[in-house]
Amino acid sequence: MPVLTVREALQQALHEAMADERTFIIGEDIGHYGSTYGVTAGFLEKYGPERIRDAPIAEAGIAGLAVGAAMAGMRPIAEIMSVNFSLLAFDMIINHAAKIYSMFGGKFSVPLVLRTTNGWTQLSATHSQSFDSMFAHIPGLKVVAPATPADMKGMFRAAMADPDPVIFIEHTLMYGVKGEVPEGDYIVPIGKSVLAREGRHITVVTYSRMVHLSLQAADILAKEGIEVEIVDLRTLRPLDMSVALESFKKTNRAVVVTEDWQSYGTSAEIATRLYEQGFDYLDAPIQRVNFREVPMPYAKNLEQQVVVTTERIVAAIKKVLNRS
Amino acid sequence: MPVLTVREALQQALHEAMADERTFIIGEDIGHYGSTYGVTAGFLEKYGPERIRDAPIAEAGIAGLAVGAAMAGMRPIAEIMSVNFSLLAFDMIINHAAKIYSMFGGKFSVPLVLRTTNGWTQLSATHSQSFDSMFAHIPGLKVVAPATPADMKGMFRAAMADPDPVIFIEHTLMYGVKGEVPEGDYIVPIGKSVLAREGRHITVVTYSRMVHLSLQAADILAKEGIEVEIVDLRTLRPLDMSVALESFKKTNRAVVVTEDWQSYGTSAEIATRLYEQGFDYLDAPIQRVNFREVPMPYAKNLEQQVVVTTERIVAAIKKVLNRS
Amino acid sequence: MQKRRGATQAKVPAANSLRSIMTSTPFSRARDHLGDAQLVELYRQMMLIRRFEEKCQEMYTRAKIGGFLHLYVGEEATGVGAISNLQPQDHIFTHYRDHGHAIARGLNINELMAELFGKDTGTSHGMGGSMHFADITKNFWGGYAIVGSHLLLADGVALACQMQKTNGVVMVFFGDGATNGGEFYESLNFAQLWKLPVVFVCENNLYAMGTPIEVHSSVKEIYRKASAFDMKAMRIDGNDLLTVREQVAEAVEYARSGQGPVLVEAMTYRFRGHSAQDTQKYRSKEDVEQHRSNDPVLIFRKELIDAGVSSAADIDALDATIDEQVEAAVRFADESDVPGNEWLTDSGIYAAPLATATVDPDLV
Amino acid sequence: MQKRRGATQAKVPAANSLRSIMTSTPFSRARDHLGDAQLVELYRQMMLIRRFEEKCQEMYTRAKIGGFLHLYVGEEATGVGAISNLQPQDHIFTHYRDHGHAIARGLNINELMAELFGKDTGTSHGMGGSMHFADITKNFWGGYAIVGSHLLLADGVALACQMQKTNGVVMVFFGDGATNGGEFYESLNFAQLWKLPVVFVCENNLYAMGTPIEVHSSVKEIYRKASAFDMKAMRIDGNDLLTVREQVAEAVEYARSGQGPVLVEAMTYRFRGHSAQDTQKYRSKEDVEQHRSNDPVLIFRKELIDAGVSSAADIDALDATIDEQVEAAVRFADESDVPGNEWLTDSGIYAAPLATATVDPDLV
Ligand SMILES: Cc1ncc(C[n+]2csc(CCOP(=O)(O)OP(=O)(O)O)c2C)c(N)n1
Ligand SMILES: Cc1ncc(C[n+]2csc(CCOP(=O)(O)OP(=O)(O)O)c2C)c(N)n1
Ligand SMILES: [Mg+2]
Ligand SMILES: [Mg+2]
Repeated sequence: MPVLTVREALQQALHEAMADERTFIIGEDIGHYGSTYGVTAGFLEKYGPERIRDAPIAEAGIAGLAVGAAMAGMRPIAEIMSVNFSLLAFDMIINHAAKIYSMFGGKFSVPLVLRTTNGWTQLSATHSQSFDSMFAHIPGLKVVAPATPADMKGMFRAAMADPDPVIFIEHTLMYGVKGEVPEGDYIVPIGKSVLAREGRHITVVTYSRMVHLSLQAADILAKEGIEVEIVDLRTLRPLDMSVALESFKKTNRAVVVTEDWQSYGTSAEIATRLYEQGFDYLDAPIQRVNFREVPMPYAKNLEQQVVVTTERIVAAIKKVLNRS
Repeated sequence: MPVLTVREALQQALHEAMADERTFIIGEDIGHYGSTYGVTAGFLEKYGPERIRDAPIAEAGIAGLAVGAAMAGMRPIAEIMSVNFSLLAFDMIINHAAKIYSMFGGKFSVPLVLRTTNGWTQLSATHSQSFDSMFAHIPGLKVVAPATPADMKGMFRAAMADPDPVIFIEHTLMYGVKGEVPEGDYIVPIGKSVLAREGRHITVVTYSRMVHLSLQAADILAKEGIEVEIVDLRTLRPLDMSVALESFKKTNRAVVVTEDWQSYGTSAEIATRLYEQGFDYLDAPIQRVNFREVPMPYAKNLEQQVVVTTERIVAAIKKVLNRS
Repeated sequence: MQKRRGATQAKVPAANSLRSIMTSTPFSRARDHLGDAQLVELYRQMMLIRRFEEKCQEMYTRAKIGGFLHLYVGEEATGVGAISNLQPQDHIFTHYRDHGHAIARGLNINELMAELFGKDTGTSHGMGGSMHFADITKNFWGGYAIVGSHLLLADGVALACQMQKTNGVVMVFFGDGATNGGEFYESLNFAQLWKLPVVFVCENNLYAMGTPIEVHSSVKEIYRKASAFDMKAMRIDGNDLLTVREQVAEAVEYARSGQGPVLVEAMTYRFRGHSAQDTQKYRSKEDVEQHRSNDPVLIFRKELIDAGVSSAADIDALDATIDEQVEAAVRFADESDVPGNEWLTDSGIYAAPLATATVDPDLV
Repeated sequence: MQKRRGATQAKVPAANSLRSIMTSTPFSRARDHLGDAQLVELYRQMMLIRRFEEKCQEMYTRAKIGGFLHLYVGEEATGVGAISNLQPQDHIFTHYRDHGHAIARGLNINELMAELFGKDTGTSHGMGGSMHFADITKNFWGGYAIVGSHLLLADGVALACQMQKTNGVVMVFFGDGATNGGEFYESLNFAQLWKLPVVFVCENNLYAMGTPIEVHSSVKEIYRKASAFDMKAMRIDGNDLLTVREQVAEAVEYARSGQGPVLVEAMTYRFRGHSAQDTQKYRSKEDVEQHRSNDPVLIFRKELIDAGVSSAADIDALDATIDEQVEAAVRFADESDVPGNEWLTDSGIYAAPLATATVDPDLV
């Protein structure tokens, strides 16, 4: 199987999507500039400005036009350069994309894929956020955040085939991550979580970039004889807890790792579901590893303490294991 | 002590706030129209258009001007008519109000009180939401949602005295609720939860309008000999779990009642904290009672099933008690 | 009230003869062009809207209808006149004050009343209510309740028309108050930048809820806001049915021909409060009465009779039919079933519900 | 490039004599008015910005500076010229491309370099970095990184000025790309509606990141966007320091006198990429070179010498001093301590932290 980066896998998926004439891409600096993170580099040259639509800096507009076009039979891909700017499109995403299908009695739907990025690297407070839990809170949306190049490709395909609005969350620090990617037609369904690593002492439930850090943590702990099982949720809404619960029933201990603020973040729902549905298998409190709850500082020494590191994941796992 | 409605208590608090010359109110239809929910009725006549500023329908603008004025020494009150429209101001609230203090190294702050309303009554999908968990997720904000007329008055006072941005969440179905309100200077601190009712069999953790429904549920259950203890959180950020935990250590069972969608909603964080910090006292899974997870339908028969009712709270409590 | 301004100047209507230029009026031109039956049809639409809404008010008072109820009473000439220019392949978006546009587009009033009653036979199965009338079979994409937001959706459908080469035009209605929010400006920029076939129809009724236009907008002539985008714009008398029809026709043609969007400002007035809750302390009874004395529906009724297009008796008979239809709609709505509980699960809210359903433990 | 348009026409500058009218230029008028020392001071500011930023680029390459780095190189005349009109009681807001405005307002370059190095001695204790320079003691409210949003904050401070009767004016800087987002239009409407003392300075450098203005805006002359609000507006040559100074002076006076806001479009060009990451495939090297050959800093330098305001030797000496100051700033930044961990708790993020601290169990 060919080995691709996340960026390359996404490019493949986007080219495949463009094979459908109904598809166009709308976003800031996707064309002339050559794409902020390089994903749509070369697309303008290949598909022309009709289908690669460099938009004004107007996030509500980008999302809103894409919603409208989707309603009327197109299959648009909207790109919001960074999730921090998506706040300007929240009305379009939450009051419109998520509502239209049911509010009008199921008579028409919004087959929209909205790509956006989480990420940080000394970009300070307004450029380093994650709003995963906000999107995932909204019935009517589907929210995915794949971790591997293969899932990026396969889930993007699934998102494009889906008649409902899908928020597709990428991560700026993950575009270079490599992995095997099946060629040709390859679909990974939305709403199915998966084991990223087998183990038997403790379950780590996570998604997106944190899968990779958790895998590193597991490698470290393996040397100490601790076998960590890792569940990659892949989809945040609808949330498939079946794989995590099965693992938890075996290990009876869990750590939830998410790259957002802890309070009212995604880890709260994930942990609660584990407690609720795995109650009878519970041996110790579930530990959460997340951003420290501050607007992201610019200074590197501080930023490094806010973000989740492999060390923090290792420490959390050890803490849970010692407790029981 | 005089008995006032929530509306009257808020009016008292707003008049008190207007005694400070730095205070003005900015919002839609607060003046000429006479106020959508009657809270600022008569204010334009009393304080004039300089200080009661009827704004264009521009929620980002309302929030943004208030943030700027707050930075420059005013003590503005911004009113976003309903929380559904606040999505249009999320950039101002989350990227600006919440960030400015720390992003600029603590050199200036944003003493803003932003009032907004949750609520429903056949208003359908885009007019019946609650974004409590979204606001509460954001470090840099303080988020309060009082339940009683006294707390409305006392916490509004605290919010106005606070140098940080405070999101003050009201509820359209609660303006007529009555209660005793201390006269004169009366402050209820932000960040302190309180017992709303004593009991010993089970703990209900809740806030805002759900406090009243929980009290009704407790009345019903009292007739069956079940003594329910109710904790009113009052503040969502920072979240004070001390009273709830103390109660939980006594009852070992809990139900969390919140008027928002369950997944990734406020009940997830509240329940997780109970599990994490009350782990050794846990006798049964914690039950959550929330909106059903659909955009709100218009049809009354459906709406009634989506919203939280006293019956559903009663049922949840019984379920937890039976289980153990 | 019929000043114009914009990138392209209005064309002078082609005249058949000197005489017709000298005596021609919107009414005479429309009569020549449409014929008498069509004029009566336009009247029928206005009166149907009027009577339908008077019934709505009654049903609201009797608690058959809930939520917010925003009536269009007084503004009928704008919606009926503007929409009369559209073809089946054209599209409509509107705001929460949507009854008039829906009826003018020919939506079934039984289904509309059922929607208001929250019934399964409603246009949206009772999921939307008064603010969210829609009918996809008529390209009527619905009423939206977040002020100003639907303009961007309208742009999106227009983009689809353009890319799909359907020759369709999108008409979008909104109020004066909607022209201060960011989404309004973003939508105008996108539309003009990409020459999207959109006719933006601002129904300027002088108030945003209870806030007078001079309090909410730095420029009082809404059509002038188009100048920031080099966009064609016109201000028209929204209370005269045939003036609206004629002038909006030009805007529709302009958009359809690929020249770009047009902003139309129709001057009108709402006779009722903003919604059923409104106490209207922001305007005087006299003002309202004065406007009511220029009722666009009654004026057009009189014009029809005076011009001999129809006899008073025929119009009375038509009115009676309308009343019967409205009564029948109420019966239909009353007798219909409420929507079922499938709307409370993922299958009600997703076109493709997924296996992993949302958990709701306390209901299990 | 000096066309004007707007509600109020530009006043003709008062002339002392016929001769002065005939020979007067922005340079000669400024020299008469300010004196030579002040002209040199303006040059010093521009050159300090230039050298500071060249050093930034170097430090970025050496990884002493992280995150995004947006240089102002090429646009110095606009910031220095505009800000030279402000009084201490006036206020400034700007975007992420903020180094030039900060230095023109007199912020301490040691603290600015320390901010870029993420040090505790930085203007914001290293919490903000390049995009968020601020200094409250100079009413410099900071650089903001969400395009267009800070215009509304600027309105808010202007409202405070108006209500507090401080006679202060707010100047806010932003790019051409920022004039398409909703917040821009909302801010113009509020400002004009309430006659807020704001001078909106759009630095039109023809690109929003890599998107050319004709691709992102339906109207290419940004100043014309003010017409939707009946707002005074002007387009000026942003590359000529003294033209900027003179014309913006008029805008500042207009705002200060209570007549309302002004939109100034300053035509300029950035010599470097949008940020340090930019490959600049959207424009040709020749275009950039051509603009570079009209370097506003070097042109003004030559004007000073040619006009005899300063000798070449004196200017060289001044340049050398600037270089030393910039080196000293680097040393200061390098030797400073990083910020402490108090920024990671509630006490770092709230002016009034509350007893109930945020829980972070895995760190306990
Ligand atoms: C974004 C948003 N803000 C506020 C409201 C509340 N609201 C509903 S209608 C309305 C007034 C709209 O006025 P206008 O656009 O003139 O339309 P009209 O009702 O006069 O037809 C307001 C403020 C809303 N629905 N959406
Ligand atoms: C709301 C928002 N959208 C997108 C971005 C990403 N971004 C940063 S700068 C920029 C271009 C801004 O161009 P312009 O306003 O012309 O200013 P310039 O950089 O040319 O000075 C973009 C798209 C952002 N920071 N904020
Ligand atoms: Mg109106
Ligand atoms: Mg630019």
